Amino acid sequence: MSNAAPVVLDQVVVRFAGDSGDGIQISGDQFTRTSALAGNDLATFPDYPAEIRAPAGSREGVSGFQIQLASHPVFTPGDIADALVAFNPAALVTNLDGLREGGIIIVNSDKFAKIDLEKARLVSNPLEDGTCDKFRLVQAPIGKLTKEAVEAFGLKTKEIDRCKNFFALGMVYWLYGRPLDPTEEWLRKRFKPPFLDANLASMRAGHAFAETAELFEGPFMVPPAVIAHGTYRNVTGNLAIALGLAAAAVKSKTTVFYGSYPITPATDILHTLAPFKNFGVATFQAEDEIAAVCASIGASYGGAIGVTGTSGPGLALKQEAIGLALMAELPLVIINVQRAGPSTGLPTKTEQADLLQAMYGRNGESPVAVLAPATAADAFDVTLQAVRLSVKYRTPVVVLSDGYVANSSEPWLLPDIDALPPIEVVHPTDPETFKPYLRDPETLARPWAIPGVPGLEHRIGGLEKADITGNISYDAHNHEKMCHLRAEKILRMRADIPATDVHGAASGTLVLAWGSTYGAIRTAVDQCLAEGQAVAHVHLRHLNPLPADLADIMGRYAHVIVPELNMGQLSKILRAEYLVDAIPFTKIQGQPFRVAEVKARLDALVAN
Amino acid sequence: MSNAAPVVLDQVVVRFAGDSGDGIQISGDQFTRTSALAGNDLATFPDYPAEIRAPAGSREGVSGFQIQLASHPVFTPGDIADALVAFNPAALVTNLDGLREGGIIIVNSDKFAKIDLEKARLVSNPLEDGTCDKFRLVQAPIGKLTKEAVEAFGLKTKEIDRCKNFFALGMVYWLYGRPLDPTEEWLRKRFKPPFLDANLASMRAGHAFAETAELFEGPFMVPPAVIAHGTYRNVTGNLAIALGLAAAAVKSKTTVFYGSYPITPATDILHTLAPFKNFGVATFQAEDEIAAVCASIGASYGGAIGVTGTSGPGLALKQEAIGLALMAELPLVIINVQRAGPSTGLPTKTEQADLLQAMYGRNGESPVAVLAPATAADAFDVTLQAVRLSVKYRTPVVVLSDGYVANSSEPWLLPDIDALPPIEVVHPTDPETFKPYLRDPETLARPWAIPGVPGLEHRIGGLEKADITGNISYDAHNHEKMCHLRAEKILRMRADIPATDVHGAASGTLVLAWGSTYGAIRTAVDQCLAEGQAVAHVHLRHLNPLPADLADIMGRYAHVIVPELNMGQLSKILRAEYLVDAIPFTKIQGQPFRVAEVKARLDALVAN
Amino acid sequence: MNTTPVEYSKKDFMSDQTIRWCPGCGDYSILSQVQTVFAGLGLAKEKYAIVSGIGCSSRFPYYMNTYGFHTIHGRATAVATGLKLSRPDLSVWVVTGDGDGLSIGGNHMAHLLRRNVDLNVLLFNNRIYGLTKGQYSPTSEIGKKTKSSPMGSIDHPFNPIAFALGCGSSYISRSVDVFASHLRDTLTAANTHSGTSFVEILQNCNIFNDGAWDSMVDKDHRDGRVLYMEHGKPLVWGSEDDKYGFILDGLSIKPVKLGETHQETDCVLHDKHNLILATMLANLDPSDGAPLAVGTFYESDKSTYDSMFVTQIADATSRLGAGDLAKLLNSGETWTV
Amino acid sequence: MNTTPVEYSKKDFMSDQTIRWCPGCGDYSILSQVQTVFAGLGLAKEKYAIVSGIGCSSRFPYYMNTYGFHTIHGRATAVATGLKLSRPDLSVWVVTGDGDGLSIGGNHMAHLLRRNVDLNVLLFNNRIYGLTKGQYSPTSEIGKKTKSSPMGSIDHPFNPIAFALGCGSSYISRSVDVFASHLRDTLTAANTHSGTSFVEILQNCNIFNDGAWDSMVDKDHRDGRVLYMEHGKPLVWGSEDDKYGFILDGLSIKPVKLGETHQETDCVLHDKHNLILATMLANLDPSDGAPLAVGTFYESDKSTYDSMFVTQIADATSRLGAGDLAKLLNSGETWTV
Ligand SMILES: Cc1ncc(C[n+]2csc(CCOP(=O)(O)OP(=O)(O)O)c2C)c(N)n1
Ligand SMILES: Cc1ncc(C[n+]2csc(CCOP(=O)(O)OP(=O)(O)O)c2C)c(N)n1
Ligand code: SF4
Ligand code: SF4
Ligand SMILES: [Mg+2]
Ligand SMILES: [Mg+2]
Repeated sequence: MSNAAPVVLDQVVVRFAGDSGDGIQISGDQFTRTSALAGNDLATFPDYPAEIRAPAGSREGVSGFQIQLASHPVFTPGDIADALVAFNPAALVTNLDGLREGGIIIVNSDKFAKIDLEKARLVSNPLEDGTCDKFRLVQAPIGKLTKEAVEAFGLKTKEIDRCKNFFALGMVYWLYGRPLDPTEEWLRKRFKPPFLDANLASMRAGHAFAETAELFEGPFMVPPAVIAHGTYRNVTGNLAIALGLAAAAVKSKTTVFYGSYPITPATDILHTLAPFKNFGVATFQAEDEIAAVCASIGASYGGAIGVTGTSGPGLALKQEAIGLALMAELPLVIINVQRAGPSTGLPTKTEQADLLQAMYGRNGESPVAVLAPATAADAFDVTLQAVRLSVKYRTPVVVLSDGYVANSSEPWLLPDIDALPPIEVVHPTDPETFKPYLRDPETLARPWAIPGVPGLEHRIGGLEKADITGNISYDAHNHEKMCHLRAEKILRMRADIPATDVHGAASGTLVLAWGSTYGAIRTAVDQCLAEGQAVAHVHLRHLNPLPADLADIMGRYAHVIVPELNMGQLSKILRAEYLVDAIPFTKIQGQPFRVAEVKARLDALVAN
Repeated sequence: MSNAAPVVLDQVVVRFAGDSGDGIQISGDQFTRTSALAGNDLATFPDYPAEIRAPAGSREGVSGFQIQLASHPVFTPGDIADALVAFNPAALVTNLDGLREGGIIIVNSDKFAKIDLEKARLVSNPLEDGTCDKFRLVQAPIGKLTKEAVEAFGLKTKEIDRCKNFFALGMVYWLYGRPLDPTEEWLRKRFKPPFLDANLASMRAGHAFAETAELFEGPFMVPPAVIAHGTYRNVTGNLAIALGLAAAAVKSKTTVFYGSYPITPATDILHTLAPFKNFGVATFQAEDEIAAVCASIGASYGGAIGVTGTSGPGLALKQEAIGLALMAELPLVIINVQRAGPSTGLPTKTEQADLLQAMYGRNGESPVAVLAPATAADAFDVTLQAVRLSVKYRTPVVVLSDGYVANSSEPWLLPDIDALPPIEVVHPTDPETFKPYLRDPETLARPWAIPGVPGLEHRIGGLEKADITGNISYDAHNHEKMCHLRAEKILRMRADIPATDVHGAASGTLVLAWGSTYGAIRTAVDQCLAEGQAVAHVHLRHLNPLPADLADIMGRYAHVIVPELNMGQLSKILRAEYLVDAIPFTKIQGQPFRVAEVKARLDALVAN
Repeated sequence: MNTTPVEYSKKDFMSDQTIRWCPGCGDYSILSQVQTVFAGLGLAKEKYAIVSGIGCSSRFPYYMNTYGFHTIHGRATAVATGLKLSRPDLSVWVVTGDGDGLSIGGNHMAHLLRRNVDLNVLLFNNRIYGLTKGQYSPTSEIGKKTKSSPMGSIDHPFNPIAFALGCGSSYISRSVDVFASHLRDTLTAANTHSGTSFVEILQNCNIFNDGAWDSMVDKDHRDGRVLYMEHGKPLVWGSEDDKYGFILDGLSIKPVKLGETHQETDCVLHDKHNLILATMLANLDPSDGAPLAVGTFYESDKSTYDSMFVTQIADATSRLGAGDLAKLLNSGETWTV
Repeated sequence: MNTTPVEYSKKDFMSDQTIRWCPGCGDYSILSQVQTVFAGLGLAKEKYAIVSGIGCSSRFPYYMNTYGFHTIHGRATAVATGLKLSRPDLSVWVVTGDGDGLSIGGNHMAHLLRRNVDLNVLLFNNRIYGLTKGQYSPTSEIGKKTKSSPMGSIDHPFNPIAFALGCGSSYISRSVDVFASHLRDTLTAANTHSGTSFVEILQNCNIFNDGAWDSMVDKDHRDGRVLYMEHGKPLVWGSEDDKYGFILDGLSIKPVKLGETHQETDCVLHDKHNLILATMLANLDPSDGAPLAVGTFYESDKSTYDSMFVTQIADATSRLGAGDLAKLLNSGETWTV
């Protein structure tokens, strides 16, 4: 069978699972890269355990990596896997739920001794007790075979153990007809002998084992997808945001000052930015979230672009200070990587439940702009756009990423840097014409006057300002005017929002969503469209202000359904704003939507 | 003219204004009390300067006190005054706007020398330059006359000066046909000779001066109103809240722990509560708002009723911790005395712009109950109700007072204490049946288990809890279930909300409002009703959950209009919840509605 | 209410929750010592309440079979303050980390220390943010390379002992995760102090900051590097044949080798009531060769906040009687219609 | 960009805003001294930025004709940190109160002091919350009766100088609102220090805490009660005929009357570089008869956060060159379709 022509598949979902120490993420990354080089479109999701280091072999310690590769555009890492590589019993049993009936399981059969089962709190062996009956189980003594393969290189037991993942990867490469070269090349860059040789040998042995052992009905083949020409790389959302901020610094010729206090799942943005010092990015690890946002406000006051990053509980702490930036009318970008709440909640899980907090979580009437990236790659553009708006309108802008966007990755078509428009930063210098709160007639922005300029000395602060002069004012009508001006400034940003892209049917049901649910929704809508259903998808990047054309668009559809990973936050806003019967479709499980869930809901709606 | 029968009036609005040192508030209080004893219904509003001690005689230093008294129920201190007592030029010119054409002005004409005018930034004398032409100006050399009246008692100049306000009060008492006895009695309790004699003499001299000088067309007379029998006292909203908390401690037989950090306009609640130690009220002045709310949560965890009080910016700081109380499902009452924002805003001015912050200002799906007092006296009941709900449902409850409710005062019919139902506090003690998150089937509240009980040792916290056991749970479906349970718990409170009181017509226009706007709206609606317009008024005490019968009620009216001192926050909630075209009618000037404003808006709506 | 017996074994304080710390983490040893100490204090189990913030260290309450509250980041000290004020009968323990207690929670810590609420604070100092996977903390040494400080941290660290002294703390001691018996003694002593007992516990995070304290506390160095402070005893350290001590030298203490020119009897006697000596000992810099001082730095007799809190309530009640609500509502100016 | 002349008079630093402090408030005198000092520092006016929090004291920036930012309560230190890091060319001054800087803002203050960002902090200590009308503050004496503490405050106060020492502050001094020339000298000296200069200014709130410092600083007491610390000079105070000094006594300094048994030459010389001496002086308790020490308690040479911040950026840039965005985006694994 092994020499048979490969079975051609449209798409495949593979999941790697094992202990954190099993090299799961590396296997996943390599498989991703090799598939990308083979021309597939793909999307991936790494799934880290909640604990730093749960005991080896325990259910809590299982780390996962899922990838969907396809010969057509894909938007999610897949609802359900076609193949599962499980390095130990815990990895097996905690992942069977996510494997389709008839799917392939590759297990390291060396790891199913009594002690291994106990670590996974199992009383019987899942390889023998019928647990795997509905799947195609491939038992490979990966431990033993790896050891034999690398014997020659004189490694210690622990070191040998670390080659196991390449053995498994070799098997998977054979199964999906992938070349070994990209990973070999990568290994050569990363490892020196004897580790290089051992890893190479291990991977090749795995490949050979799969081929010769005739365990599979494969190989399978996923032909390349037709995707836009250009250079790609994989990015996670957190990485894309960091790159977006670096780009903002370069494009504005202005320092981006990133003040932050570590918090899952936002911390990696700080980690990524910290080495970008030569790009005009300065990072400041503050003592808490309040200091972080305040330092960023101070930096903006000085003429840098103040950015602060956090997750939900941290956003709550920053809100008072965001109000100050709003009143002082200074640029400030707040990156909020949402996680499941309330309170500490499920800090490693994803959710979209900070939308209303971002909109309304401050005292007084305090409007801010709100944007959300749809995918990891999209986070780059959204970040740049957020900086652009904040600088142009001199007001806080919130970016609502989430745990899913933050950690999932997808191929990103690298932008043409020269084509990215510059971000214009202007500081007034003329004492004759300067008034601290004299507004630009188009944007309503006040001048971004910074200390150090002779003759422009002035005072700002959080007390209500008199229009134009910026002096403290207790005047009743001035206050009303200023409240409306601050609100109007946000509305004016509509001029910066392109026409809304409507995907699908011109009437029928409109699926209106935002943020990280993009992939699952787009896939489900495409499936509906393929079935001839009258469904369309609008995915909002701008949550505040909402696009000017949205009312019109909604008006064309009989139903508007709003899928969200919360209890109906965007639908609340839409209902209030447009009096449209936007139907909430919510999920609040710390998990992204599955395509099938969305599809089923749309089917039900159409059936009604 | 002075011996003519008094002119009978339905209502009268009097305003006292002067420097903080002029005894304005004392004059106002005395006039209020005397009028109350005379059987009038009334409402008052003291108006403090924003600065602690602005320079004497300056516009910024003007302190005011307005009272409306009537022979019918009144709900506001009046839009516009019938009489103004102005102790200096600044007090005169800053208050003319609020005096009706033809209204009476009593000024201390001794205080209009050049230097006095300068302090008020005046270039000409308003007594002479036509400023007062449209009014009935009574110039009384109050300084000189007071001096003469008290000469006998050997006071120092400064001490004599402090008797001036009683001279003016005496004049006003004559003008409105009020007896002097109540204030004489009060003076006797408060002062010793020679100050007692001086004040008495001064007041009597003022009274005699008004009578004999024939300066007025008065006296006027406001007959008693028909009001409910019982004992009354004046309360401000802040005082009523403090008394409500004392009552809650007594009625629950449980310590009320009030953790707070001073902030205008909430601080007086702390001041009032601090001496209530023998009532079971413990106060803790924390280092900041976060510590205040956290200490209150700690106190609730220990079995006290944790309460924390603040104003808008402080609420923002407390939100993360409120999420913890919500997750730990402990009682917590948050008193938020709203002030004009955003940021520091106009800290001494009133506004209703924290409704959405209270509803949505936390990370994740974090529903809390929200209540608002309509008037100063109502704040007592609302506070008790908030404690009751929080204890019964074990969840945070926010009370949204505001600067207007906090500082305005009105007669309060003292409740029959024995008739107030007890607040039931139950702590489980049986280890056999105890499960930390096993819910009461009716309220969905978990048991309020407190440390110190043998066998009930357990752990709680901000991470998502497993249903029933309360152990940490990362389970997807458990999280969804818990989010819905927490939301449902709030909805169940509908059982504790009485049927909504609809005042006015059964169809036509419904005026739907909340909080401190009650008085102006009720008065305007009553005026409309008197004119035969089909208007009704519903004033919401419960903002979350909304009353169960509200949808029905709104359905009966052609229009729903929502007047608010913000940019349309309740109307947003109503529109989203009920898809009703609730029309926002907003004012954001740091000032309460005037009756006439509301009336004019209603007239316009009906005319359309 | 029944009270449970007060004879316990360590096991009575072990909860049924699976421990989620990394294998090898110093937190295990601390947990074990706390369990042992609690078992021996003679207090009914239900009287203990452990309050923590967020961090690896702050998971502590889950593993103790007592009442426990895992609150939010940095606020355990504030929550514990409210708990103790409402329930002075409880033995309240705060468990916090160098991040939780000194970074985001530094202010509540400072105010707790000055107020002197009668509770015990255990600050697990691993000089790193463990739970968020390894950023430098306010106790990390300058120059520390972490993911958030790739060129080395530029934050001068806090000295937790000096910080506590500056806040007016009434009890300050230090021990080490792996000094099992010393740690138990330290905890027991801290518990007897009335007022806030601030205990810094040097702890190893073997994943993100492995060996942070090794050069002082591991088996190879311990004998030569650790100064065990004991009240009334000379400040000496080292092994029998390589022994050192501190002698007074003007306004400072000077390390000398004992044996030839100097004897133990020349050395400064530790006086835990002396703020100045405590300051000197707090400012010893082990990274500069000085010994690492463990034990009680400082203890003073300072009235506790909670006792004054309770006293004021009692005084008011005895002076005014239990509050009469009707009278209160009727106070001020009333009138009857 | 033009730079304006650097020859100023005090008037150049007076803004056009009407001052809103109570007549008689100690803030007026401080304002006046700061204006005078700024005029004399030789720095262009536009280079000053004053950042404050919320409180009476925090209204300060409005009255100074410089750049000013009246931020939110307790956060001026954090805002100023960001400002200084983005604009090391500015002379950044923080004005704060005992509530703003030590109550809600205590943590940012502590972290600022340990980080040692090069800016000047003026803490107006009136031992009361002025703006909110008179509650006890973290520096109020225990037993203080205010509206929120009718039976007397039970909060042990912070000692701001000791607090700053505990935080590792590199510069700590104290002056008094009404000591016009001493205050000017103090401000000038603080300004020359590189790093965070922490200046406590005793200030009278004549409305809510009148005379809080009078028993030490008013004209009647000043001569006998104030110890003017000067580096290298003996620690003595009092008038010519009633003079006292500190002598060393073991681990403490002891006050002695000068003249008969003791002479000025026996007295300890002030050494602002000595942390231990600073601790002793910080812990003098004037309410217990000790003199009130003013001047510089402590100064140390500690690298500043902002200079290291800038250096790391410069080093990275010189090592790696100005960042090439295209290269950065193309880094990692790329592939071309
Ligand atoms: C408001 C908030 N900010 C940030 C975090 C993220 N966070 C959790 S623990 C931690 C630091 C923990 O460090 P430490 O207190 O030293 O504990 P360790 O893990 O080292 O024991 C941080 C930053 C959070 N949970 N909440
Ligand atoms: C978040 C927040 N909490 C509370 C307040 C109220 N508040 C304003 S100033 C102040 C204290 C001021 O005391 P201090 O800093 O000593 O200044 P002073 O007025 O005495 O100069 C307080 C509590 C506020 N403005 N913001
Ligand atoms: S990360 Fe460090 S501190 Fe946290 S559990 Fe692991 S070893 Fe312990
Ligand atoms: S209240 Fe006190 S501190 Fe504030 S301005 Fe008045 S006197 Fe000065
Ligand atoms: Mg730590
Ligand atoms: Mg103060």
